[in-house]
Amino acid sequence: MEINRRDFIKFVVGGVAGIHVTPLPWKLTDDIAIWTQNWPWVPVPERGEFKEAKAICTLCAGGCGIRLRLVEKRGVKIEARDEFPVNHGGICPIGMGGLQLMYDKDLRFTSPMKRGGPRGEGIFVDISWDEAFSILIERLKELREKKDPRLLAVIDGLPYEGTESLMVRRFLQAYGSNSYFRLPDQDLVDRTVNWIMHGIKGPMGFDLENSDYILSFGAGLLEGWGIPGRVLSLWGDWRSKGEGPKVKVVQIESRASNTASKADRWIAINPGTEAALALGIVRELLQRGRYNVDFVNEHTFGFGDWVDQEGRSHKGFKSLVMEAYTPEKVASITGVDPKEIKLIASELESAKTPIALWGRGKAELPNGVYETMAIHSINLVLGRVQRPGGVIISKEVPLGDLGPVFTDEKAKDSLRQDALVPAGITGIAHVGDLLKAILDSKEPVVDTLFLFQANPWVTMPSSILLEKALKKVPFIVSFSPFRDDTSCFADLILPDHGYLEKFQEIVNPKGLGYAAYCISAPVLPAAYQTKPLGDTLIQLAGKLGDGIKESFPFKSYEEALRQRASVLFSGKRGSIKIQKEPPWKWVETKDSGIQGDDKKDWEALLKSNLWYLPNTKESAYIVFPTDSKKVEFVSLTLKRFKDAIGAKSDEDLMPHYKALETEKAGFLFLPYEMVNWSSGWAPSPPYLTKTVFDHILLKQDLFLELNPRTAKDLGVKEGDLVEVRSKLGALKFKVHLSEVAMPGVIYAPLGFGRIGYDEFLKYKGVNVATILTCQKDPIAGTPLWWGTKVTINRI
Amino acid sequence: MFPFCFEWKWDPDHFIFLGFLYLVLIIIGTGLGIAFLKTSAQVLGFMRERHFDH
Amino acid sequence: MQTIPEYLRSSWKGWVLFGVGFVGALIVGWVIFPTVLYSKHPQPINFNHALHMDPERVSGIEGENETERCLYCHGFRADGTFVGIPKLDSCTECHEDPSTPLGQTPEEKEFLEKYVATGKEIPWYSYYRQPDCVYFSHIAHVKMGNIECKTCHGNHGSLKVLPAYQQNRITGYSRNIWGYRISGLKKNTWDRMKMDDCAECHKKMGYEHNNTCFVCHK
Amino acid sequence: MGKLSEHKGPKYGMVIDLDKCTGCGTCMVACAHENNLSVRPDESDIQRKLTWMRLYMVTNGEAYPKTEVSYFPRPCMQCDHHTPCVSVCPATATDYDINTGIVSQIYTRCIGCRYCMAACPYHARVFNWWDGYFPKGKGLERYLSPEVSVRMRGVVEKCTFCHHRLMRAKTKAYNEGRRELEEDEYITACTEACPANAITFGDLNNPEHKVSKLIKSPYAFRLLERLGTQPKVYYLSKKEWVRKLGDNYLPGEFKPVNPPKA
Amino acid sequence: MNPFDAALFPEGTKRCSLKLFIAWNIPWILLLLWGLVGAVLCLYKGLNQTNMTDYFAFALWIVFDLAVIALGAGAFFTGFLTYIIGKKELKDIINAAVLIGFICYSGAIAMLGIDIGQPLRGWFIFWHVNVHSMLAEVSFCITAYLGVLAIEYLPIILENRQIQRIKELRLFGNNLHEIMAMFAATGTFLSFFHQGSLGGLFGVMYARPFAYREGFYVWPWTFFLFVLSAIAAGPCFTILCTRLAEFITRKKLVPDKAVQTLAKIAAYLTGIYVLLKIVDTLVWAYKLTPKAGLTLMDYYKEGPYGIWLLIAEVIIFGIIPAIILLIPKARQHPGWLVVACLMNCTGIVLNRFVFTVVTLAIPVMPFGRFVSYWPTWQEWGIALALVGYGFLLFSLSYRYLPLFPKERELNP
Repeated sequence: MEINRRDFIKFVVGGVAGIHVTPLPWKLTDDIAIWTQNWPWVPVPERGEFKEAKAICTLCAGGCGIRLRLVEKRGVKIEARDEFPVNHGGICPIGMGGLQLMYDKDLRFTSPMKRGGPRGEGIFVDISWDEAFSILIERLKELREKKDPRLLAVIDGLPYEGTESLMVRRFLQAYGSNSYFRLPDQDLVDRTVNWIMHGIKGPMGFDLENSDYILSFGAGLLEGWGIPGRVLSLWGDWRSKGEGPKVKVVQIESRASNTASKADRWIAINPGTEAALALGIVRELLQRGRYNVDFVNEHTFGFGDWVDQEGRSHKGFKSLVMEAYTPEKVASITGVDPKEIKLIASELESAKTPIALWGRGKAELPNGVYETMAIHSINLVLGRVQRPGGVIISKEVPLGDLGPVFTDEKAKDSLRQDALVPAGITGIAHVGDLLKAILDSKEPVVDTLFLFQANPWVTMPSSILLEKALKKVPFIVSFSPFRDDTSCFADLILPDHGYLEKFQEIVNPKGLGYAAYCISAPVLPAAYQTKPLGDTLIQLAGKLGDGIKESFPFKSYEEALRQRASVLFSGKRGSIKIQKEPPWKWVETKDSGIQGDDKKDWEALLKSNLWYLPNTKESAYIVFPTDSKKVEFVSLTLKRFKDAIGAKSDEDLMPHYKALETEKAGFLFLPYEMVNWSSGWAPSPPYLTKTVFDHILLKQDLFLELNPRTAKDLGVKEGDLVEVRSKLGALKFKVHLSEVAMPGVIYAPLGFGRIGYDEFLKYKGVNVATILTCQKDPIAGTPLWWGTKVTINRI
Repeated sequence: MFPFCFEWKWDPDHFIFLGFLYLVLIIIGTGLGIAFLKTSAQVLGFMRERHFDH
Repeated sequence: MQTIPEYLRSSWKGWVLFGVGFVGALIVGWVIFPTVLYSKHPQPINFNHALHMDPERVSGIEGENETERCLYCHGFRADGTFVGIPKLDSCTECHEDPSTPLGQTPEEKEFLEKYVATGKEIPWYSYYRQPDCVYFSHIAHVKMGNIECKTCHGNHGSLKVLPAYQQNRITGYSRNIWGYRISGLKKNTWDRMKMDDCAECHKKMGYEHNNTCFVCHK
Repeated sequence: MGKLSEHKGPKYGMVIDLDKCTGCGTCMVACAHENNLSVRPDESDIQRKLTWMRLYMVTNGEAYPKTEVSYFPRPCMQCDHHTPCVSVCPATATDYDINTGIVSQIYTRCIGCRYCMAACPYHARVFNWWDGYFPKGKGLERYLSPEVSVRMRGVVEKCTFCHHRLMRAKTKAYNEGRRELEEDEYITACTEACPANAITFGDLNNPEHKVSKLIKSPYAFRLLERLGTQPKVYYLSKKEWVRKLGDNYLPGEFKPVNPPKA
Repeated sequence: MNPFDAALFPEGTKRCSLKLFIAWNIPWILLLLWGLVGAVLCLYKGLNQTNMTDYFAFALWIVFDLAVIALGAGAFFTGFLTYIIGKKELKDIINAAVLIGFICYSGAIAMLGIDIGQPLRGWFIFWHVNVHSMLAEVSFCITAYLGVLAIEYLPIILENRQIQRIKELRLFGNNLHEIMAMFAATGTFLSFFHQGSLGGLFGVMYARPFAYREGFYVWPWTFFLFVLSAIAAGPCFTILCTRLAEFITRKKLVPDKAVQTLAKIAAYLTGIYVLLKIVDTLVWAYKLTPKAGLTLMDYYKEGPYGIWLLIAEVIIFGIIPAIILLIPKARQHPGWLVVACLMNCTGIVLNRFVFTVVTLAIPVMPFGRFVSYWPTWQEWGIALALVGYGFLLFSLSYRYLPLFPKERELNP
């Protein structure tokens, strides 16, 4: 029987009718919907047992205590530790996002690599650790045998007192080079001031936990100053005490930053004139005679006029201040009303434990030494040194050293010669010096350059020069775990573990008010083919042989750490267990928790992650190891280096204000820092891009912050595209009008315009540091960021 | 949607809302049904087809 | 033949074809579809629940009732979360001792060689894994609600042989979620594990307020 | 939609002290991490930025140097009365949980019609315009928490007061044979993270809890209170200009609080 | 000579050549294709293909949906007048009205299918319905009503000359036609509710002072205003379409009596609507807005959307067309009639636009920011495809179906 079209239609109709009385259409509809609920390309987080691990955070030199939430071996969340005295429950956005930095493959160097493209492009090809080592060893051997060992240079951004940094310096010394360069930060300036005023070679601390009046000269307390976790949580405490805050914060700054807005009072000041205001305040105190006379008389030198050995009489600090810093004069310099100065003075008087703070922004950009001295002199005349709530100048952590360095003949010979790039009186040379030398000198100053946690691309001014300079360096090796901007110029990568994957330590967390040592064991298995820096150095030394090998007798980095710690234990001072009584209570710890058994103590230390030594009333006043055995308003130390620092008058030995010389024309261009954006070596975790306002960064455009009045003069509107040109170069910005900015001054945030890392950070905005002109501090040799004049043109 | 779904509540809101909905669907359904049955009846000749004028 | 009117003949043939289509569709929908929809996966090795649930034959497995014996391996962690399918180490707790009867049957041999020796976890298929959007608290049901395991898991504990795991090709769900009857109808509480089943039970047990979304979804 | 009068269970709420808030954004990062938020290469577009906790920057509008800046951290308000989003959702994908007062959002139920977003005046709801950004082999999925399901594209998501943390706490309590939770056993990720302790979280139905005490302060207020959404998120600020920004006022309507004499 | 598809034409009507017909449809097909590309992109890649944002959760498509559904109201209302009230003369225009309705609704629903983020789960609206949601009500009614429209459209298709020759289908068509009143009634009921609910959609958003309205029981005033505006504009749109068809085909297709009946009814409805709209606006401006701490002008202080919108909507495109239509002389004048209808429809579209886009554009939080939005080519494509689809289907129906029963007598 033949089937015509109409029959077939009947068949189909029958089929359609039939299928609807089966589960097929209905279940399919359901299943397809369920499919959309479980799309295979949407990740399903692996389940497993929840665990918790304690560690510290070393993304900055803060050493905050953190708790890591794990699923099996996978880290899923970071929390702050409330019981950890350093940050007492506080944590900053960068630390909070830390896990992303561990796992994001494109942020990391996932294995040893060598350059696979033109310099600066950041194109690398994977190689084995063996290959990486052999390439480097060969080069270093040849350099050492055939050329000058001093041509091996190091840029070191590791915390200065840390074991890793010690190992780096030891390696360099054993190798026979003295080409060691640091990334200057406020810590270096503090150490300098501590040395020339108190005779102490060590960091300074601020006992903020006990301060009741905080006079901050531009310290970005809410922009990431010191240990952000600590300061932010302190801020909360300051604001929660009863009706109205008991702790008063006065912010002196040119911009209405978060700190300025959230402080009890904000004093707008002409940028760069903080020293003048400080000394104006000192004068007011002296005038009223409301300063700590006992302290000044017993413990300071050079306050009054003085006579030197030759019998020549000199002007002292007091007369200097009384003459040069009259309210009117100060007002004209700083733009601060004399009434304001008087008010501050009275507040200082009435406060029990006031403190004057310095260190702009995150305190990663150094102030001038004289400026720091000037601000600190407020603390001095009030006797706020080694006092509860005051400035702490001696925070020695009795860690052991790494034993003698074996410098073989070769090393001795080359070390006998002076450094290719001379250091200043502090004995520490800076990246800037190196770059200048590379660009200026005829014969090579560097053959092989090591980078340790160093990213001058964003952390030093005028970094536009960096590219030019690095191009002239034959061979660059980076030990960074991250694809940071500067590492993009490297030829060879020996990647370090991520911070949570290795032993971490911080000796004396930034600006902490007491001696402390934070250390933690690895809490995450290495995500990629990396090696802890310490071990890399040990193996490198071993392969190089000679004195270098002998200088590294350790099996592992951990062993080196334990060797140093054992001395700490033997000292029996301080505590390796976190007591109920917080460390800032100025009482001796009853039980140190040290049992005298290195193994047990080590484990105990790794459990608490902290050793600390509280200050005590006894340690309040000490004999200062200066020439005069006193705190020196007139620094005899500086006097010794008179010529080196070009000191002509007595003034140059004392805290004083000197205007930065800048071009007359143009607008002052000031960088500012953000607590929710890294302007240092560590990348900003991708999540932080969610916290950046669209009047700071929009798509690829960074915004220039200027006052509407300034904009009127310039004839620019919100959102206009402008070119900002300094004598070093030009950058493009969008304009954001805001009353936050001081009229006549323009501001832009640091830390953008990255050329390294991955799509979350790369090429977003511009790097302000590149075009900032820098001047050298006469004493510390550190750069001064605050004197850049620019012209602005609409485009 | 149906009384046997656990989300169903025996409250006026559900009654009114879905009651009307089902009513409408039933009306439409019966309408179509009537037309279909009539047609098949007429096709099979059990029923004379009326002439329809526009 | 010729006597039959045209329209009847045509429609007679038509109706037959209609019927053929109809019946064919029924077969496709009820018989072929279910077999095509699910893919079968045998478990990596066989595990004899029946044996392990029997205190007489296996020393160490404690517990008054079945549920307690289940919990012996499928227990709770300190934070109250459910262990689920135990890790290798909880097997080796008992089976590290060579004297314990093991290595006789081929499965046991394989277990020893492939997993215990290498320390590799056994890649079990989970019959009862709910999708990621579901949050199910075993402790709330077993400890606080005193619900027996078999209420949802049926006779799984008394199986000698692990059945093949069946997975829905479209959704990736285990077949146990929709249930083995393609009609979706169920006789026992453990025949199905869809949202309505949870809700139904909550209602029956007087926990209707637990039918709010966030109680079971994350 | 249950009314609170119907049950005596807890009613979780939050108090944010704006004078303590430093605008650091740690809450946003903590929230994103805790809740498996996807982060895209560009997050600068506020209109498509995925974030459950959003920080709003406000200024007092004064000219330099009287300028002042402050911040409004804005989670989901968990509106208590006739929750605007809940009543409009056609598919019951979002609901008011009578056990906790938390407004739930079920991603696998949501069909992405976005009516709830239109109904919410706080912009607390965000839409997944893309599938989560987890490129193959990049490792971004390695820090995802199994306590929160990852969203697919085309659905709306919002702050849930970290509901999974409540479940975590309950599970633990059950293991210890408890049904009741202590005050600090369940707090949201932002509460825990805030370095300045500006955020307080707890049960508004429990007079013992800190939040219940804090909301009695004369300085306490809620966003857009007069619309009648009855948010369970309260703000505290001693600054008049900040409080004034909490709602719309006709000239002369805003009544400043004169601080109580000590 | 006859075109080669002449066999399909309605009895005794003349149609243009097939070539010309195809040429005429090319632009509409192109529009459709454009929309198709956009649709595929949106479905495959997701809504990131649009410029919609978290602030503009509803945008171009919803405006189109609302507009089109309002204008499509001619179908149910004419049906209501024809079959329920029994206005016989409207039989001559009902087919066209039904077709327009069908086009509008099918188009709108197709667009909604793309607009939601998870189309494959769309049926959750029905399965897991939240009966308190206006949107649920809308979805239920428009889907059901689309069914009704299909049933109303089906007989017209079946009246095609060739199909008529198949006995079963012819009979089926006739039988459907007989009980059309029943469907018309159902359609009326459904339409009334979803037209209203579309208004309710916005009126209930009490946290959006710009859209919020008080109301009666669960229905805000916008519910009733939308119904009114729809049945006022629907007929006008039907008139416009038929007039356009007549203009293009250069034939008289609909007797004036039918048109005038519609126009007259539209006139009164428009009048009432505008009146109520004005009352509503005053209440909103002087009662509700201050209650939210705002003044009327606060709504319009930012962005391109100024107070002119209100003036345009209520006065220019509301009062004026109402007046024109209400003057018998004017509405009998073909030119004025078209102008009035055009303005009336514009007013309604404007109204829908304001409720959708402007509502969302205006920030509620004091520190919120005004944001603007412009659709992508994908959005435009999908929206315009609706127009193409409309023209195409109308043209086809006109060519092959007895869309206008009186065509023969009017063009002997």
